[in-house]
Amino acid sequence: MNNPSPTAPLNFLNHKTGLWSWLSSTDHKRIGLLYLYAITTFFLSAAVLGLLMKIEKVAPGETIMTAQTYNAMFTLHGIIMIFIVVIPGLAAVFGNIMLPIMIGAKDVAFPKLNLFSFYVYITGACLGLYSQFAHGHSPDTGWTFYVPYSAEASSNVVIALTAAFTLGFASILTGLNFIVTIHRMRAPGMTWFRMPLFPWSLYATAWIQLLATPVVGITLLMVIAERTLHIGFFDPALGGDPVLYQHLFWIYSHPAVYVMILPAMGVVTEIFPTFSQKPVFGYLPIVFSSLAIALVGYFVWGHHMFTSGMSYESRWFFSFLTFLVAIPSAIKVFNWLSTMYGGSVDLQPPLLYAISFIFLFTIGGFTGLTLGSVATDIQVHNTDFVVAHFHYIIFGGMGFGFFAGMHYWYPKIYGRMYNIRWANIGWGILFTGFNLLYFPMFIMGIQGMPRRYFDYDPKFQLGQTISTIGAIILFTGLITMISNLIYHVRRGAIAPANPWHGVTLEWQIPSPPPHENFDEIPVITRDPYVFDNPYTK
Amino acid sequence: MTTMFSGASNLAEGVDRAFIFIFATAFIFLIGIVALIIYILIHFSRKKNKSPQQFSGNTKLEIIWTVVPLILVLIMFYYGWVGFSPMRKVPADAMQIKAIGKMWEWNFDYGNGKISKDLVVPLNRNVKMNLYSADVNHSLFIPAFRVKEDVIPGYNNYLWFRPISKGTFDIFCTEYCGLAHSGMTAKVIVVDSLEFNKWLADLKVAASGPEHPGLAIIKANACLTCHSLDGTKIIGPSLKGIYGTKRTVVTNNTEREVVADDEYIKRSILDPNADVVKGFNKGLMQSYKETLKAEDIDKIVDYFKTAGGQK
Amino acid sequence: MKNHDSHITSYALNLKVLLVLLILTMTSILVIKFHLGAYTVALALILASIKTTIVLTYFMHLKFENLILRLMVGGVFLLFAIIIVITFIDYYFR
Amino acid sequence: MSTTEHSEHSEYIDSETGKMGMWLFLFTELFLFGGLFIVYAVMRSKYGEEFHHAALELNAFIGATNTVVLLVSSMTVAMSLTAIQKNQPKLAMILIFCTLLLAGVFMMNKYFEYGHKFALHLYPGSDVMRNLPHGEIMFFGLYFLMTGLHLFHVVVGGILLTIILLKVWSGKINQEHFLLHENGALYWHLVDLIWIFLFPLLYLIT
Ligand code: HEA
Ligand code: HEA
Ligand code: HEC
Ligand code: CUA
Ligand SMILES: [Cu+2]
Repeated sequence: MNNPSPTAPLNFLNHKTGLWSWLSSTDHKRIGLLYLYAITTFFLSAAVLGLLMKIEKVAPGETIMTAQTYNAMFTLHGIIMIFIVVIPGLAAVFGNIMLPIMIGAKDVAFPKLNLFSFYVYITGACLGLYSQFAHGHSPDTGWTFYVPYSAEASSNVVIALTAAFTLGFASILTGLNFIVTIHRMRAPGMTWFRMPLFPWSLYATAWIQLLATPVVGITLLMVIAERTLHIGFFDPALGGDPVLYQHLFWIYSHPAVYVMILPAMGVVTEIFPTFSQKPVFGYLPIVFSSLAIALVGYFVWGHHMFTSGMSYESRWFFSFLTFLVAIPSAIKVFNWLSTMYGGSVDLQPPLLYAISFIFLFTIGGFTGLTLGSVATDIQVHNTDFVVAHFHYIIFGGMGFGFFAGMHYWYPKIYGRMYNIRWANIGWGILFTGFNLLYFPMFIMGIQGMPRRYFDYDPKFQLGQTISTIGAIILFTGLITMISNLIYHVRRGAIAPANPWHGVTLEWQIPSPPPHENFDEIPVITRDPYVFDNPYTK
Repeated sequence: MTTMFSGASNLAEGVDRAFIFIFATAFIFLIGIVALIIYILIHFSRKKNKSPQQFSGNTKLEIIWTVVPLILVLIMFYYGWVGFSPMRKVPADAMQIKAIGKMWEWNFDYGNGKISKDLVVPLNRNVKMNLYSADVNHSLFIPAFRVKEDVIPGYNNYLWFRPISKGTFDIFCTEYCGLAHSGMTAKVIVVDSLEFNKWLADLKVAASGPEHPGLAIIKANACLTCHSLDGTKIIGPSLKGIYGTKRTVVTNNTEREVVADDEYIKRSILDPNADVVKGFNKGLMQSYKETLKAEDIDKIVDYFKTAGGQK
Repeated sequence: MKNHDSHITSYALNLKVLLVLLILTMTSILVIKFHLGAYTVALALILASIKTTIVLTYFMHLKFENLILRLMVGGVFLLFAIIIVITFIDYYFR
Repeated sequence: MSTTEHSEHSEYIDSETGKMGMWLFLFTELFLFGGLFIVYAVMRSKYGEEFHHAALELNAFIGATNTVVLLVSSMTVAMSLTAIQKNQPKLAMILIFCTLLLAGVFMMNKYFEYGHKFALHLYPGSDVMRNLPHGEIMFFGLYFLMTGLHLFHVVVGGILLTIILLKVWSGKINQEHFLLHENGALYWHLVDLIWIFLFPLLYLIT
């Protein structure tokens, strides 16, 4: 993958070479990179589907695809993005690469299991693709697989369900590995509250992965049983209950949205102190807000079902809890801002992305509150408003968090530096396109434009067209950003071990890290964010 | 023309108040946050500030920014709740209409066999919609009224409203229900009472005579989602009066003309991609070889031959 | 690397635990015969929970494990209980 | 922390670490069945009467026998661990073998039980089943899915115990290193735990 230059010291990238040494490696850093390459590929292909959907919607009526294709497209787009890209996403890539280093360990607790879960993941991802191309129709149920439609549709739903099930299994194993790693492998002296905040966010995430994923696993199994054995748990014709499916699905899938966002929050929490050269503001509040999000996040699933005919009591109950879960997010935002306040702020690309994270996440979060309030959710449920909400918060939150982490740890991982100027330009295009693409969808959603609509009333034409233009700009931005990163993996200037003057453990070892991370396990004697040599030019 | 964002029902006010409160809060916070970020970027930029301060927390601040948002979200919750709770309290005098959602159309049943495709309601009367699904989940959404409730098979869901201004408004299906989900739309027409009574009296009772068995099969197999019987083109060609007419089809990339006889119609159902009607796409219609029995197909052919949607 | 600090449960204790479990099983079978209506389910579940606790503490050695693990097990069961209760806020009021 | 050695080089995983991993895995198993218990609870609250009726169809005697079988097997496996810890590998092997035998008995019983249902054409998708009242369809659907999934776990547990048996035999599991044995036992207890709930819910609520 990386050409070992004759003078380069041995590191995890070049201490062994050949494809097989990568595919069979139990080194957490190599597994993390394998995930990175797989996830990027899937992300790009699903993103292209998103672009195609937007192009279809540039004008009312059929433009470039039929309704059947459109429906299959948002289904595949959703399945790939949710199950293959963002749920494993940050945890599997940066969690794998950075977690052991940041807690001063040589690897995760179960390295072989780690490799195994990567292959489970790949199997699941391939099954997901296979469902598209296998004999018959591509699945067209939406990523939510609502019954009875998913139990009846004549498409390859069973394969898609099996794929989601398999991917869930991989996610469980990763979570399990991380929990044990954090409990058992911290370096001597690293007490719980001397642990950096990215590992903390992974810890909270891992518990959700571990305890919520099995529920959706069994639910999907039940749908498979429904389709193959005609048992009928969810089929009203046999006395089943379609709303029960929704309960089970969201018992997993709401906590899952916090699986997506928590690691991203962890990443930006690392970035703010480094680029302000200032300790993190409110370490404990940030730790406890992560745990609170993970815990309360289990109890709010019903807010996806406000119009499903749930009882009145549960509607307001879920609404109430939904509002409570917003508080820990608020605490984090204010702590991040205060971390920068008074610092020596260096606006490098990682910080640029982290700041846009705050902006986009706040918009996504507040529109989440709009959805959490029962009265307003009645109006905007299943409209473009929801679509805009979750793109703002997933793409703007998790996505930008991912890009922030990518730009932050890139020199550490590859030992090379990307072009800062081009990174800034890419960010500018990306950010503009992003807002042009999704903001109009809020407005159309309030006006009543439903989601999963292949066609629309001409009165929405203006908003839809702006949105399509935004998608094309966003596309340009993504290309700019990604080519800059890919190009400099081999050709970038050699990066120093600690280009940003960070203080967490990963910055104390060479770039790229050596195969076993540390020659000698460090002994930790102080808090994680102490900048005792303020960086001044 | 439809008004887009003015509330046209009694429930709109409560909903809009919740919207306004949440958006106003969001706006203030967003402005504040952006302003603070810009201030930080300018004032504390590394060029200007070379010696970062090293404080790392402040309990008083933490309490403030926990309590203030908490109070704000409680107010949001309150507005949401009071906006919502009337939606579940149906007045006793409400007029009852049954809304039947099926793939992919709405039918509004006023009782006594009177069924309409559009929802016509009298101004200022309480209306309760009882929601029934004939197949999968749908959702009845009237943006102008701020009402929406899922139509779920096996569930007796309902919603109610009182229209407060006259006009024509959109009805959407907002629960994904398959191929033509986006085509599952209708209109609400709010008229005054007199006009409404006249309209209802004139509404034809749906034909209760025995249906042609072929037509029943056509309906049961959802052919009508792609084919109309009234001449309009949907996804496939209209089947109105098809029997015996000349059709221009493409067979193996060559165009030719055929007469729609028994043979042709059967072939169109069993092997739709053999002769593709000109102007339509191949591969949309799937063969019904597995689904339909031979005698069912005969009945369909007979329906076109005799009744054939001629009128 | 080795399991030296592990606690060893004696054969006798294992046997005693089994006896208690069998007695509880018999009780739940017998109790059903009394037709206590709505309470049968509750009672059956309570008995099952007692049995579960016993299996967890003795057979699965939780009694001798560290606090963290015990907290985790407790927490997981509690979490599941809360999820069921919340689901029933919907079904109970319908 | 005792894990300074790099794991690629150490043959044995630290026992605390391995055990914690196993417990976490058991949690996911609990939630897997948990999903089914939620469905059971909801369906039962809807169809109390019909559940009651359908449960009469099940053979409580076989159910009770299997409960006892699993409880005893749980004890034998726990004892086999004691035996290993006391350095009595022969006894440990005998006890694991007993556990496997009991697992066999359990599966035999299940075979007869399922066989009986199939003879009555009571299986998912059958015409008989489809014509039952709704609540009974749900009950039998749940019965088959829950006991089926449980049976699958019995099989997996059996395979795991067989591997452990072989390792005890070859001396790989011994007084010093018995993590796998401990984890296998934990897994087997979980299988027992789940049955402890399945038994009253399916067989006893008549
Ligand atoms: C990363 C993923 C992610 C995250 C983090 C969130 C976070 C939140 N989500 Fe979102 N959501 C999704 C992904 C996510 N969501 C997805 C994918 C769907 C659609 C699924 C589908 O149907 O396909 C969805 C749908 C969805 C719905 C259902 C809509 C519907 O279908 O009708 C609701 C309803 O309550 C909701 C609410 C919330 C809330 C309240 C938060 C909160 O956690 C947000 C908290 C954040 C803030 C509040 C902002 C920061 C705070 C401040 C700046 C301080 C000031 C704050 C106050 C004064 C309160 N979301
Ligand atoms: C991580 C999550 C994520 C991300 C990043 C995106 C990204 C995008 N999504 Fe996504 N979207 C979802 C998750 C996500 N989406 C989910 C969960 C749904 C719900 C599905 C459902 O309803 O079931 C959804 C639904 C959804 C819809 C609604 C469909 C409907 O309801 O009718 C739309 C419509 O416009 C859309 C558009 C887009 C667009 C334009 C992007 C853009 O941001 C994409 C930008 C990227 C590009 C434009 C291309 C980049 C390409 C390259 C850089 C080079 C390519 C090179 C190679 C292939 C080698 N998405
Ligand atoms: C998914 C949409 C779809 C469905 C459902 C569907 N059709 Fe079609 N049908 C088409 C399309 C598109 C064509 C034109 C292309 C072709 O001939 O293959 C067509 C063509 C036909 C024709 C030839 C029409 C002509 O103008 O010559 C007949 C007859 C027909 N369909 C009957 C049926 C019947 C009967 C059913 C239901 C049992 C049915 N179709 C269901 C899409 C559909
Ligand atoms: Cu009906 Cu969507
Ligand atoms: Cu949610």
